[in-house]
Amino acid sequence: MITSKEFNCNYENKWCPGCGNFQILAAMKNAFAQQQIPPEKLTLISGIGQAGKTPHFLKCNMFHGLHGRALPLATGTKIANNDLTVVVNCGDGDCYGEGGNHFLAAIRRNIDMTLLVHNNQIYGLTKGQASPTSSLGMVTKLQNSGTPSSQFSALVIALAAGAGFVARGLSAESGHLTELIVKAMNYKGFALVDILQPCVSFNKINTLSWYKERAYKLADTDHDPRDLAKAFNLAQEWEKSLPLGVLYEAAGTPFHERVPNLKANALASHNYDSKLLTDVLLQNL
Amino acid sequence: MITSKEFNCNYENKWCPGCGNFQILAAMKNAFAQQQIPPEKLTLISGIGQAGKTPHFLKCNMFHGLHGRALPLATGTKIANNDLTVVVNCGDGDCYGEGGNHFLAAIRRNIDMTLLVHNNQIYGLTKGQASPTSSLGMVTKLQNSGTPSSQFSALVIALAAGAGFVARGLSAESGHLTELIVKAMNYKGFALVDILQPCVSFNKINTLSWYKERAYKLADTDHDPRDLAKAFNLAQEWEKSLPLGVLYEAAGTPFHERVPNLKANALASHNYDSKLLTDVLLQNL
Amino acid sequence: MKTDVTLKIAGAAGQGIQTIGDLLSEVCHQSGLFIFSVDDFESRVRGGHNFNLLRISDKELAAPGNRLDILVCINENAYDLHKEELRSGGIAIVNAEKPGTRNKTRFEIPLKKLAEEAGNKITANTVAAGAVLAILGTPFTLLADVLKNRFAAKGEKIATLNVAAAKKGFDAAKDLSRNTGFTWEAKKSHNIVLSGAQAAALGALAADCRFFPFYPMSPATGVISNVIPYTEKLCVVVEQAEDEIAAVMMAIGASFAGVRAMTATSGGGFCLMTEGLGLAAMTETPLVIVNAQRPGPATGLPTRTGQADLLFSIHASQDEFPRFVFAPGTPVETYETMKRAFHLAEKYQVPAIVLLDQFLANSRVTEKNSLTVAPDIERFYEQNNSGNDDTPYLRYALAQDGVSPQRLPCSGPGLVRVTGNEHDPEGHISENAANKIAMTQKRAAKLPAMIKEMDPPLLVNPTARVLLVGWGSTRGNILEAVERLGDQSMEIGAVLFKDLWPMDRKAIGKVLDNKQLIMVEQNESSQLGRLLAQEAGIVSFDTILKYDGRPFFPDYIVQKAKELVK
Amino acid sequence: MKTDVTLKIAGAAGQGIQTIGDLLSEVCHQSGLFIFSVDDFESRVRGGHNFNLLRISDKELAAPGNRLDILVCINENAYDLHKEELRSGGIAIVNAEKPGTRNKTRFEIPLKKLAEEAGNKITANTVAAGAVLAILGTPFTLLADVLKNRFAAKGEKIATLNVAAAKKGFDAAKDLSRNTGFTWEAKKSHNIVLSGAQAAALGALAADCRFFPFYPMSPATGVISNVIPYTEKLCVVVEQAEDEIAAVMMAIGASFAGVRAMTATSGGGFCLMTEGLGLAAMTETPLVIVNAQRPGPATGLPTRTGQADLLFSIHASQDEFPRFVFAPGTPVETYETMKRAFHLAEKYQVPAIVLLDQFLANSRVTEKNSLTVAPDIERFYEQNNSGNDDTPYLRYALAQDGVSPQRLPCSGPGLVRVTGNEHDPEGHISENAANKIAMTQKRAAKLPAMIKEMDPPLLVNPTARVLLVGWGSTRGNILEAVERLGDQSMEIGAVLFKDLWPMDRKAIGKVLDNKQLIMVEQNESSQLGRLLAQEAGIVSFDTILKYDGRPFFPDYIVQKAKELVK
Ligand SMILES: Cc1ncc(C[n+]2csc(CCOP(=O)(O)OP(=O)(O)O)c2C)c(N)n1
Ligand SMILES: Cc1ncc(C[n+]2csc(CCOP(=O)(O)OP(=O)(O)O)c2C)c(N)n1
Ligand code: SF4
Ligand code: SF4
Ligand SMILES: [Mg+2]
Ligand SMILES: [Mg+2]
Repeated sequence: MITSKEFNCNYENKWCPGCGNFQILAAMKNAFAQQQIPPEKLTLISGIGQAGKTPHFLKCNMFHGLHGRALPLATGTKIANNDLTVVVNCGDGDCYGEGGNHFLAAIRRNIDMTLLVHNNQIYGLTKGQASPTSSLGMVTKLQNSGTPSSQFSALVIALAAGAGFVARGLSAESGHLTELIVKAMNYKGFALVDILQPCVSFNKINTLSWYKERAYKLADTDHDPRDLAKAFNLAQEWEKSLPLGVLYEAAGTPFHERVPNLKANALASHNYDSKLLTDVLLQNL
Repeated sequence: MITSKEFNCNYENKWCPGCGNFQILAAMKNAFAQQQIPPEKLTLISGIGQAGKTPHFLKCNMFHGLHGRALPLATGTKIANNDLTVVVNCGDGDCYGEGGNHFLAAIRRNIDMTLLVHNNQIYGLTKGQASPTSSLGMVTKLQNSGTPSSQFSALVIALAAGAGFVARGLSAESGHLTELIVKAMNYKGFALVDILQPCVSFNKINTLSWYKERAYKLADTDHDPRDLAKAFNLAQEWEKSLPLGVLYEAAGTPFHERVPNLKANALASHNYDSKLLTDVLLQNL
Repeated sequence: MKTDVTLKIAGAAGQGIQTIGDLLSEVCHQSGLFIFSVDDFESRVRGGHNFNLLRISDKELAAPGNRLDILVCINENAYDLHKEELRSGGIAIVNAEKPGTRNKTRFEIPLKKLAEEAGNKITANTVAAGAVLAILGTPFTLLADVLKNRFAAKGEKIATLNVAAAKKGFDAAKDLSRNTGFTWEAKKSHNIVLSGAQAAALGALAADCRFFPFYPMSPATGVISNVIPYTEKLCVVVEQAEDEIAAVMMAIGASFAGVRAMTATSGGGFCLMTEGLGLAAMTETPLVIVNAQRPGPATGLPTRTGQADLLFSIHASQDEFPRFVFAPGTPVETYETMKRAFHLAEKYQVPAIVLLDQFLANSRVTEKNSLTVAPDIERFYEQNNSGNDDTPYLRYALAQDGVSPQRLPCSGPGLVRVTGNEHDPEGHISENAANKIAMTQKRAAKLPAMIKEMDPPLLVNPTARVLLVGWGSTRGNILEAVERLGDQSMEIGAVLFKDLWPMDRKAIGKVLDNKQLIMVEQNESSQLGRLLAQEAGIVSFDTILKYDGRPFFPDYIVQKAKELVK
Repeated sequence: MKTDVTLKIAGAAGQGIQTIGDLLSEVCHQSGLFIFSVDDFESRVRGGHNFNLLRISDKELAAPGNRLDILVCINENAYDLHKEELRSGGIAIVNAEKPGTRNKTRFEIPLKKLAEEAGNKITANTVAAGAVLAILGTPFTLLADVLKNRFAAKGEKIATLNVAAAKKGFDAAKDLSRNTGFTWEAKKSHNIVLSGAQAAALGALAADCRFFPFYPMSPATGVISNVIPYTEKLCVVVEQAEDEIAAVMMAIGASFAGVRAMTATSGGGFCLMTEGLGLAAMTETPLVIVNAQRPGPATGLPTRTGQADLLFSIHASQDEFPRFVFAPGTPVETYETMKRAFHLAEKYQVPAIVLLDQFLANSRVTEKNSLTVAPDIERFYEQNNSGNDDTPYLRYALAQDGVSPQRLPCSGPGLVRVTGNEHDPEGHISENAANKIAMTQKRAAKLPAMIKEMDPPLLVNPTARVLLVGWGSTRGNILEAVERLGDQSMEIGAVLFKDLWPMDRKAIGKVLDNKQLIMVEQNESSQLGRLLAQEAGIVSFDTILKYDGRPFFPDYIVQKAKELVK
């Protein structure tokens, strides 16, 4: 019986006290425990930022990569070994800013992994610049006359790109978030959980209470996650209300079932076959 | 009186005979003539690909940049001198593949320019690999077991990213396309015209007749381009029908009105002011 | 004596220039002859001006020819452009509407008309091939057999049609036949005809590379497209990435999971990969990148050849780390180099960059078939059979030789922790100063052993006072130039690099010391010369540099070398 | 005699370490003293361990101090970490819950409690500053004036509160006051205190740079954030790009339109800009990039210092092209270098890279105020008053000196045509071989004049047999080391590079010939040493290298140099 404690690791945590990331971390551990995945069977891949540090703070196999590039890194890992359970941690800047192109591509590939975006609507690690999810006009030290780009609506874009699993969590709703992570991991294909996460150090607008005042759970409504048109509408809610939960879920063909050579066994599982290679490569030259 | 002939230039055209690009070029010249913009008042910026070569084939000022990077290049030009009329020519691979992140960002900035995407659903210049707009499963020389990514729906994504002007043209409908280009150029903000363009050399599926069989004009319907929800639906049509025309148009604040220092005069228009610089930079040190 | 014939087939893109060249090459190959075939084309799909330059000999060829024995012009423009290149006694075959001039130097032939007569105008290229072979004195049956074989898959009708077309051309030119000195007969040869791109693909596959993420870019695309035919029989995956950044990151991700992976790109794409290159280095994840150079800067000349990325490849990415840089000189050498690149990248857990260029990637060359697949393959992963809280698996243990034990994630109790931040032995972020020094030194400690893995440059007449020094694809051109200079009683040697970095500075210094060095490179600043200055203390050198986007010819090197030798 | 005091203020991130340092610096500056202030912090926002290292003197300072006279510990951990660095006679001020030990070496002071007594615990840092200044023997009024000034904008209440807090600290430590030898009095000085980042921003603005597209990355962000305060009074635009690729492309686009633009980044971001760098070069569009180096590879140590991007900067991007690479050594030099970078990039239509590092960017240093704004600025654009079909404007006319006349698009009848493909003089794609040679040579032809623009390295005792050789931010450390070695009767000189590329190899060769060279660099392979080997034929050199992410100190160089001098 694997408990969430099994994931505790003694590497010093480097987040600010009060940061929403702690609850995301807790929800992750709970979700892994619920699924009885032991640390040594878990591969976490992350970008650079406060969110990107997550894999250091629990027990797991991990690749803490480059800013913006967690998704293609994870894609390569997953293509190489489809038997791995791959979960990706990104920041909003990481995933929707520097990594925007990979976000679109990962959705279009429907690569079977779970993406957790720690969306604090700010660049945390670099000390408070606007991120793509910062609201239009938000003033920061560097955006002193207000962010001049309209807000990146991750959920709308994900739906537009054809994502089959689109959910939103709130770090403070750790139990609910645990459920979402479990669902996302069970989804066969690319699953996005965009997690609203207060940054107590730099985002003084979208605070925990800002989120709490607006958040409501889709589970408490009659929303049917198979309804794409409705999901589009829900994803567009923002200023006044913030739906939490699974906005959209539809079965699709994951990448490894689209590619003939990935269908049966993982690439990594084959043995080197000198005879086959000789026959195929050298015989007909 | 500027006629479209005024844009003819004697540099040898390098497209394949029968390519849809010729009609796009013709439509561009007509659109510029209709607006009475002389070649020397026109700045075309492009990426790399067959589409990217467009500016060489007419008279204009031009910057033929890098694959995927036309939009940030054009953004810099426009921020520097808002008085310039900037039109961008990109290929589908160029704009939605390599340049996907910039596509999202340009829309979010609502930078005042016109983007013409020559969407032949293929990489033309590099001889026929799948592009983001190739349909799922499309077989090419390099995608020999079928393209494994689902199709990039440029119009849907543009709407999702918050674009204020979203239109589709067809190269063969040159008159209609001329109108669209004129409308796009008159739009105050970022205007996308995605242009279906047969590639006679490499795309044997999405041929001119394939497009013609499906295309219909929104002008012939009762579509109201202010209706975002309807635009989303139209943008999602594909296999069976292809709406041509302006799917969505809504007024917004363009980038140069969002940034205080761009509101009044173009950055390029100011004179060097030694006294001001001395006062501001050195006086308070 | 060596018989040696050079042909050029020229016309517009889309006119099937390469088809003719391929047919001729195939007939020659089936007759046991050697070819060196170079394509020249513009960055466009139709129109423009293209040619195939084909050299044929009964001895192994190291370089392309340039004085033409036969010039095949698919359009009149081609004749105007290339007639000056005909050697005296050479003949031009010119496509015409109807039969026309017909003398020893110009032969007008109505290709399309003859093709129509044979049954279908699309066989015009086969007509041309027939005419050329008639002039070369090839027995028709050889061509007929090649055609039957080639079109077998398309059904007998097509095959017969092409044989008929070939015969039309053959007969039209029969009386122009000349004695080329070749012995034409079908021969089973132990030779192979390969291009560098094809060889790179084969070498990677032979090294058990299973994953090829890439983004299209000339001339690198050829490497990947040559993998495609094998995707049905071998369990390998080719995936077109959204951009080059993604391509290199995917390769790194796969390598992390234990699957050998590579990507191929060129200039601008390589730029975009440089951050990933540094990540591979910092995380010590094996990585192979083919950088098929092309002339730049920026988009430059996308379909032309050049060698100007040497120093960039050695210094690419911020800060410093050990890496391998190779530049094979022939297709067979490319095959071997790819195998070694995978082996060494994994053995030392470092990135390996293989430099090709358009000339090497696209030229098809006959070489002795020495290609092998290893009976077994050495992998450098440790069993993952230990590791717990108290004694964790140390991915970056401070090994004396710099090579820490590498394990696969999820393959056992040890947690594999990898990060691009500076890290402690366990793989956690560490900002500690002593750790930073230790880790930098650990990575650098691989260099002495890496240097030992480097093959020394190929030395030809190393005792000569004057040495031509080159690297990569200029190899054959320099070799032939040295031979010809020797024929003219000029004692000149050559030093030809294939393994470039890291460099055994002492050994190389010894070879180059007290010589007149002439750097032969396809760049403007003599990058190898500058590198040798840096590494081996070479203070002065002469240069033969070519940077017009076209390959060298031995002639050119011979002529320039004569001017330079003091 | 020079009086010279070093302090360290240490604690966790978020404890306001820098506030204390800034306050002390300000008081010293107002008294006409010189400071050298270095920050040391982890890549995190709260917690961890940070410090500010502040050296104060009545003479100009070139380098930070390392033996501490006063150590201010905001937590006990800081004391444990740094107590060994105290020089004999030094004192540690340690924050405590209540008054405690109080002797010549350790003074426990309840900062928070005193702050509360003064009115608000948030003024704890002001209390600390008061205590330190008391020990330094500073008259309280100086501090009071600085505080009043500093908090003026926040209202009198806050100002008074802080003065009260400062007094608490001051009084608590008064009897520990020592004679530091400083003359404390308010003085109007002609000095300025600047950081390298601030100086870079000012220099760019003074050069009429109006557009700053960027993507956040330590330590480059500081350059951009120092532009922000001026965006209200100057018509300049700072725009955060979606990534570094976009940032560099925006800068190029703006430059094309005639607006001076720059971007600033570090390692990984610079990697992503390399393709754009080549585009600027190929299109001959002026471009300035600040590469604020940090230790890598990959993410490395994001908030630490290093100098390992020299060779990468010189060779970045495929193929070859002229570029400028500068590495200023002090903030004032940074200001001047930025001005020159813009001037020269535009004059020669080439990219200019300015290398900073965390040490230079973040350290605040007092220097003589020699900052000026030019009365007028030279721009290098031709009037666009001609051009038609028959005689088009030739953007890339084959000028002898390589510099073709540049015009602005839409500024007249001449069409401005620019492409990253190889192009003909008009700016159209050209694949012609002769054109390629001509254009490559045209671009390269700029080099001789560019070399003449380079300032020679700063020479100190150039006739000495042993020369310390460095570049960029190590300048001050080396200068002070040479001075100290001189004091110890060791005749050692220095050669300090600020302008690195292109290099006047002959002039530099002359300076370095027949000397024992000791390269002093913050990288592992001695990049400048290797570059000098390549360019100036230097065959051997010794090294003092430091690559732990922390800056040099003169002491360290002195000690190592003594070991090396033969
Ligand atoms: C290529 C590159 N560019 C920039 C950076 C600097 N950088 C590190 S983290 C970060 C942004 C962090 O914001 P976000 O992704 O939202 O993560 P958070 O810290 O908020 O969790 C940036 C810009 C980098 N490491 N690499
Ligand atoms: C960084 C980079 N990667 C790849 C290329 C090679 N390349 C040139 S054009 C092109 C794609 C062309 O397709 P598209 O953008 O759809 O334009 P089209 O030719 O179809 O008009 C590619 C991949 C390049 N020039 N630069
Ligand atoms: S800066 Fe913000 S996101 Fe980062 S750890 Fe602190 S509170 Fe969390
Ligand atoms: S390859 Fe296709 S897109 Fe390019 S010019 Fe030819 S037909 Fe047009
Ligand atoms: Mg964030
Ligand atoms: Mg296309």
